[in-house]
Amino acid sequence: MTKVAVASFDIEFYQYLNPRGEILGDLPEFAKRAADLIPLYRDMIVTRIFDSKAVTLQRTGQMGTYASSAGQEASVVGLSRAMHKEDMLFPTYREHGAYLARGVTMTELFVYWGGNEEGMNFANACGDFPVCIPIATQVPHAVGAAYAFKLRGQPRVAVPVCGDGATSKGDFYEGINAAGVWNLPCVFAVINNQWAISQPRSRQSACQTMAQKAIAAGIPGEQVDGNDVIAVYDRFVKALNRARSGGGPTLIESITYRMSDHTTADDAGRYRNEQELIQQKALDPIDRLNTYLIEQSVWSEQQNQQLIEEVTAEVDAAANDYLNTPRRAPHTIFDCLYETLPKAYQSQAGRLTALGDV
Amino acid sequence: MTKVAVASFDIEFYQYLNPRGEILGDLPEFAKRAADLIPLYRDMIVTRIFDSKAVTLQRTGQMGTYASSAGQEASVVGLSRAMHKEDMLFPTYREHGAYLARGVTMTELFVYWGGNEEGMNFANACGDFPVCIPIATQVPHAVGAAYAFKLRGQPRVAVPVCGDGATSKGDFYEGINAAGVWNLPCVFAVINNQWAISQPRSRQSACQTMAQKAIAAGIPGEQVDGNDVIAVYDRFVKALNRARSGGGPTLIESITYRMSDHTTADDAGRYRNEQELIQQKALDPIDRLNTYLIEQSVWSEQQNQQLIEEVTAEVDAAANDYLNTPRRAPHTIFDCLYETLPKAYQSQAGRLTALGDV
Amino acid sequence: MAELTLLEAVNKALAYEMAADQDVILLGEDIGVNGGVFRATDGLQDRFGEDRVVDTPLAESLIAGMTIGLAAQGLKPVAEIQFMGFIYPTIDQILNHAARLRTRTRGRISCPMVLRAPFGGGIHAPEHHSESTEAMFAHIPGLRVVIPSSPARAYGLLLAAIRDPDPVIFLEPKRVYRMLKQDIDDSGEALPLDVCFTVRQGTDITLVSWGAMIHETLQAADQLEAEGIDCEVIDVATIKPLDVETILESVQRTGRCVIIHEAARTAGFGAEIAANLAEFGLMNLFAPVGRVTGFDTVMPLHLLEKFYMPSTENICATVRQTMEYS
Amino acid sequence: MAELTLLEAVNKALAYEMAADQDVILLGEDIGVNGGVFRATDGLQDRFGEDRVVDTPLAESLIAGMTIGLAAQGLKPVAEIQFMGFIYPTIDQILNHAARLRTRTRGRISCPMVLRAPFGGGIHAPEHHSESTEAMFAHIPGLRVVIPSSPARAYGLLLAAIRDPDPVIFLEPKRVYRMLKQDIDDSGEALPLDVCFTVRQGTDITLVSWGAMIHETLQAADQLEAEGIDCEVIDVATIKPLDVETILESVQRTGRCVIIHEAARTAGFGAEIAANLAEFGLMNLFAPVGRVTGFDTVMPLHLLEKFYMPSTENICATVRQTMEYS
Ligand SMILES: Cc1ncc(C[n+]2csc(CCOP(=O)(O)OP(=O)(O)O)c2C)c(N)n1
Ligand SMILES: Cc1ncc(C[n+]2csc(CCOP(=O)(O)OP(=O)(O)O)c2C)c(N)n1
Ligand SMILES: [Mg+2]
Ligand SMILES: [Mg+2]
Repeated sequence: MTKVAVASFDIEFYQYLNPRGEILGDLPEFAKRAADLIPLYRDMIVTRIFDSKAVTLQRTGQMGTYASSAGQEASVVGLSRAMHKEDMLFPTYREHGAYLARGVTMTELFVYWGGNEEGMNFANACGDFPVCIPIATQVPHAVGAAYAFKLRGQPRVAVPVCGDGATSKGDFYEGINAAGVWNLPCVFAVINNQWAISQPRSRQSACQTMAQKAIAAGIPGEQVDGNDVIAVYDRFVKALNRARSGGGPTLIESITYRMSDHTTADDAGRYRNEQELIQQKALDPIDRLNTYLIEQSVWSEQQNQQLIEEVTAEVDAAANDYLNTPRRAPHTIFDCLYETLPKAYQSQAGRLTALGDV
Repeated sequence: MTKVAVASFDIEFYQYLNPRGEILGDLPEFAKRAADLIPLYRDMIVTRIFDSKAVTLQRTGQMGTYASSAGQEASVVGLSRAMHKEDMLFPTYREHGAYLARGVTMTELFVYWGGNEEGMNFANACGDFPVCIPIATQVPHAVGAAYAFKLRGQPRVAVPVCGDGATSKGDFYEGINAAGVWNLPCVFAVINNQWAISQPRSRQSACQTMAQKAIAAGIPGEQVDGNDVIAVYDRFVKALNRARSGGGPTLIESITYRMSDHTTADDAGRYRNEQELIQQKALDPIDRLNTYLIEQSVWSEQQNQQLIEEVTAEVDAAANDYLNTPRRAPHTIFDCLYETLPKAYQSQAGRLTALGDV
Repeated sequence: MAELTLLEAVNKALAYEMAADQDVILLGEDIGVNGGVFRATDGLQDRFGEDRVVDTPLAESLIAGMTIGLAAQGLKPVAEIQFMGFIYPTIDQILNHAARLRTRTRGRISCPMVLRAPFGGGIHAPEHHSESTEAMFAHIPGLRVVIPSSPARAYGLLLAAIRDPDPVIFLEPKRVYRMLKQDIDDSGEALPLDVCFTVRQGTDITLVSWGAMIHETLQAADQLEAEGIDCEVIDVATIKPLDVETILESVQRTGRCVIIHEAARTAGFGAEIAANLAEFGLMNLFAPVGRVTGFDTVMPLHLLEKFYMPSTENICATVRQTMEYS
Repeated sequence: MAELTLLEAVNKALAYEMAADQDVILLGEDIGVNGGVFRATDGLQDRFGEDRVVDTPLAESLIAGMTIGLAAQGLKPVAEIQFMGFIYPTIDQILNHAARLRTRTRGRISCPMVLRAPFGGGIHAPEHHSESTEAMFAHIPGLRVVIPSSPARAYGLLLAAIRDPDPVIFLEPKRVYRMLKQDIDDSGEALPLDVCFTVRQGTDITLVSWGAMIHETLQAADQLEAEGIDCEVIDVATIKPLDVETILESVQRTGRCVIIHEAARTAGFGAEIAANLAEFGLMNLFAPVGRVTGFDTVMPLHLLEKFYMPSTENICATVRQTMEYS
């Protein structure tokens, strides 16, 4: 019998900053001056405070169901800051921090989660896709956009974001596979926060790593410590640059943790061990960078307090703007249905117009 | 920076009988006596002659569109003969030889391809699934059946068969992934015949091997020479036994070649190089085993001729039975719609009943 | 007898049948330890084990497809799709396989499965969580599509659906999940499929609805009674196959009909009912057949949701108009 | 002017618009070197290159989803689904995204795409290759659903569909692909969407149909003329949004209507038309609105296919019945 190994693969894991805030080996150029990391730190603080405000708004009946990203800040900030402005994000419902980093306003996000589509009509020239709720369906959109970038010779990259749960869906797989076929400028982010509502990572797939899903598509896949913003940023920059210069797609699994309930409509206490949460808090991405920055003497407890107050004020102001945003008139549900409302539906629209502003 | 390899994988390729009909290394037990391979050889001959009759019937206007399996006989015969009777096959539209090996009659297959559902009502107690035309949709069916086998503690295995094209579909991936999660008794056969209608293997996926799709699901995957019936049979027996005894799923990519047009409605001349076909003919699974059997003096040219005549007669007889099968009466399209036809549809059915036998 | 919500009634029906029939098995996303996002399967995994209350990977086409495989093996799988907004990847499996497995094999393999999904608006849910697209399923030959409107009907119809030898799409109006309680005897008694239920008798006009809208419709009937309009109200319950006779018989008496559903108007299931009246009841009609429905728009996010959905007021207005013909 | 089949007309329209507009791009399975399994895209890859005539992997949800991504980037993608039987995995993308991208972003991102698919029976194709499920798409808010019945209409409507700024499902009656030829001036002139075409004027009864069934309907009209029944025939062409006015206007004159479609009867699009008549045309109707449709069964394999599909004879019979009312 002939038995030959015809293909071999390794999945690598990347980390710069360990959970104790210690640096492992050489830092990449952008992170060499510790002070240069403060903007990333700020983004993570913004994300966490935004999340906590949103949860409060929901709990007090002032907003709809909301999905907090607490614990995942390094993953969302790292990947979005690594992107160029012309790149394009295809997020889920949990990458608030990525939207904010890309120019979407807090008020817009509140407005959306407050039940008004207007929040996805980004005013700041951000061309990113809207929040995607049907899991993994945005992956093929990103593949289409990436195809368009390539066709037009634009140096742009499409970045669809998925959860660990999303990797079980056909659309995820069809998308990565097609990106491989055409060698498209796509970087697939799998934010593995260990849970898909009540289902732990182990029940989504028998694979050892989510990164190895890439092997099925014949594209590079790797794992990064998703609570280490330096590693996330660095690996995404490298993958984005490769994609932008014709090197094709990459899949990056960012290992992090969902510290909150799945959404405000969920109670993780029903299925999740409290102990696990406590263990994971020791890996907190914000604490980790904070420790390092203080250790490097480019940051202080006092500055931290000040930052928190400043951002809290900013978030509160945005929340106020949101709460003062006028409701849309009922008839506006016909506004953007088609470019021009077909005659067949005009009388229906008319009935709502008759209601006026309600 | 820490960069550690957290997972490593190899894909192996298996072959016993090379294209020149020479044995490579030790043969597995079942193949040690060359004469014992004659039944497998016969099955392959049956498959090829059945195919050629079916194509003739179609070309002469006596049957509907048909998908020949010429060239793939070792793959379909090897996998189906490796299965136990209680195992369950979930084929595509091209595994005629597998059905025949499992007790479906030639007449039944002609009847089905002749445009009559009755052909999928297998009389010989074969519980296999019917032909599946929507690509890869049968994979989740097999997963469900395998779940049932496991739940009931039955020593049975579900065997979905897919083409290389099918590996691009979400259902394929969702299925293999779920089989991994539950460690189900499933053996996934990917018959890589290098083409999906006009699309070559290279345009379905950038992966080096189809076998590595298994890595995404965390299940074992391997490649076998799909024109070597000894290797196909052997690898399937091993995977089936493992699955049957609780060892979980396997994906086996069987590398072969579609020697015919995609179907009788297709013209491969539009997209396929004649040269490729000629090269592939040198790898023919039937010639290969024939050479070996003759070399081993357990088979002769004369026996071969006799076998061909015998099988041709058998196939012709089945074709005659098919051609003499009475048409179903029109009203029978309501027969198996529900177990009991709901009242709402009885008047519709009545209109056809009024037509009588047409 | 216990006072149960629709949600509890679903849970009880599932539990009853799982205890009675070893072949009943549940599968879906988050239905096990979490008991389903609405708690429809609460406690069932504890009681019947992980093997029979199966948390699946996040993959709806897989769920539908493996349900077919389970059913073909003689099990009676009841799959849950978490929200109807995520049911669309199952249509391929439902239409191309579940609904025709019996036909395709001439009766050799059948598909006794139930696909449950919460549907409809009115609970201020996020995007994609509030639609009603039952009409798409009602068009698929070989299926049953069943929609309970109350706890009692949920209990009895779900039992019937599980016991039915053919595939059933079972759509639960999530707005009614906790809206009201009814006394239900957990006796395992099923209600008949394939028939409409006349939930209020009347002589002036026939109102036809299903699911959550039955409640607006009954409210409208109460209101209209005060105005001297006596409404008959029919809960279609099984929209496919449609018990058109009950509707025709009623309209023969009343001469008037208004159909109410939450789904978008165009090609909604109301059209099928109206078409039947236009074909088989025309000569009895004194007035146009009104349809009070959702708009032909995307279901808006929750701030405007209530303007999308038919209201008691809308129903009353249409009924009044219909009564003006004589 | 050239004599073209419907298939050639599709090919010409695609070629015209690809030459005129760099943003038009085609994608689908086997559409490139093979020119499509029906040859609708024959020669286009040679002419416009592999980048603009894209053979995709075998994955329909991907095709629909990436078409949305392409459209959102301002391209005008025309995707082909090889047969309507394989269109179901696209419904999720079409319903949850394509049809509402504009709404969801309040106009920021639009989705000018066309999804083409051959549909319908009558060519003795294998299983799953002959269904007509246009009604399911017609129920989806935000979509257009367009069905040409002739070469000229295919040419003009496909151009209009590609130029339309919103998503269009374009269903091609494959039985008509090579059935007849028409003189077509390849001038790039589009036909209007959202309107019905009256293809035969008559005074006694209005026959409403679309797609391949237009041909049986016209044949029936010819036959009935000999019997002294003067039929008006309307080709709906765009079933969503529906030009109900043209139909109402006609029925106002004739007082009678029969609707003909190949799809299964229940919740087929004929129901929507009949429902409109029951609501807005009731007072003009002399006779029940007939529907001549496919049965509520699975489309049978080809030996019995012709019994499934409405025939000229069926149409004539229903029309005669309808004429008996006075
Ligand atoms: C297709 C689909 N099915 C089900 C759901 C309901 N649902 C919302 S979030 C979620 C879990 C997603 O898990 P994951 O992908 O890991 O993302 P995470 O929520 O952890 O960020 C589910 C099942 C959905 N939104 N879409
Ligand atoms: C979902 C779906 N899409 C498209 C088709 C049309 N089609 C039939 S066979 C085929 C190619 C299949 O290729 P492969 O899986 O390699 O199997 P092979 O025909 O080579 O045996 C296609 C595209 C189909 N049957 N189902
Ligand atoms: Mg997750
Ligand atoms: Mg193939």
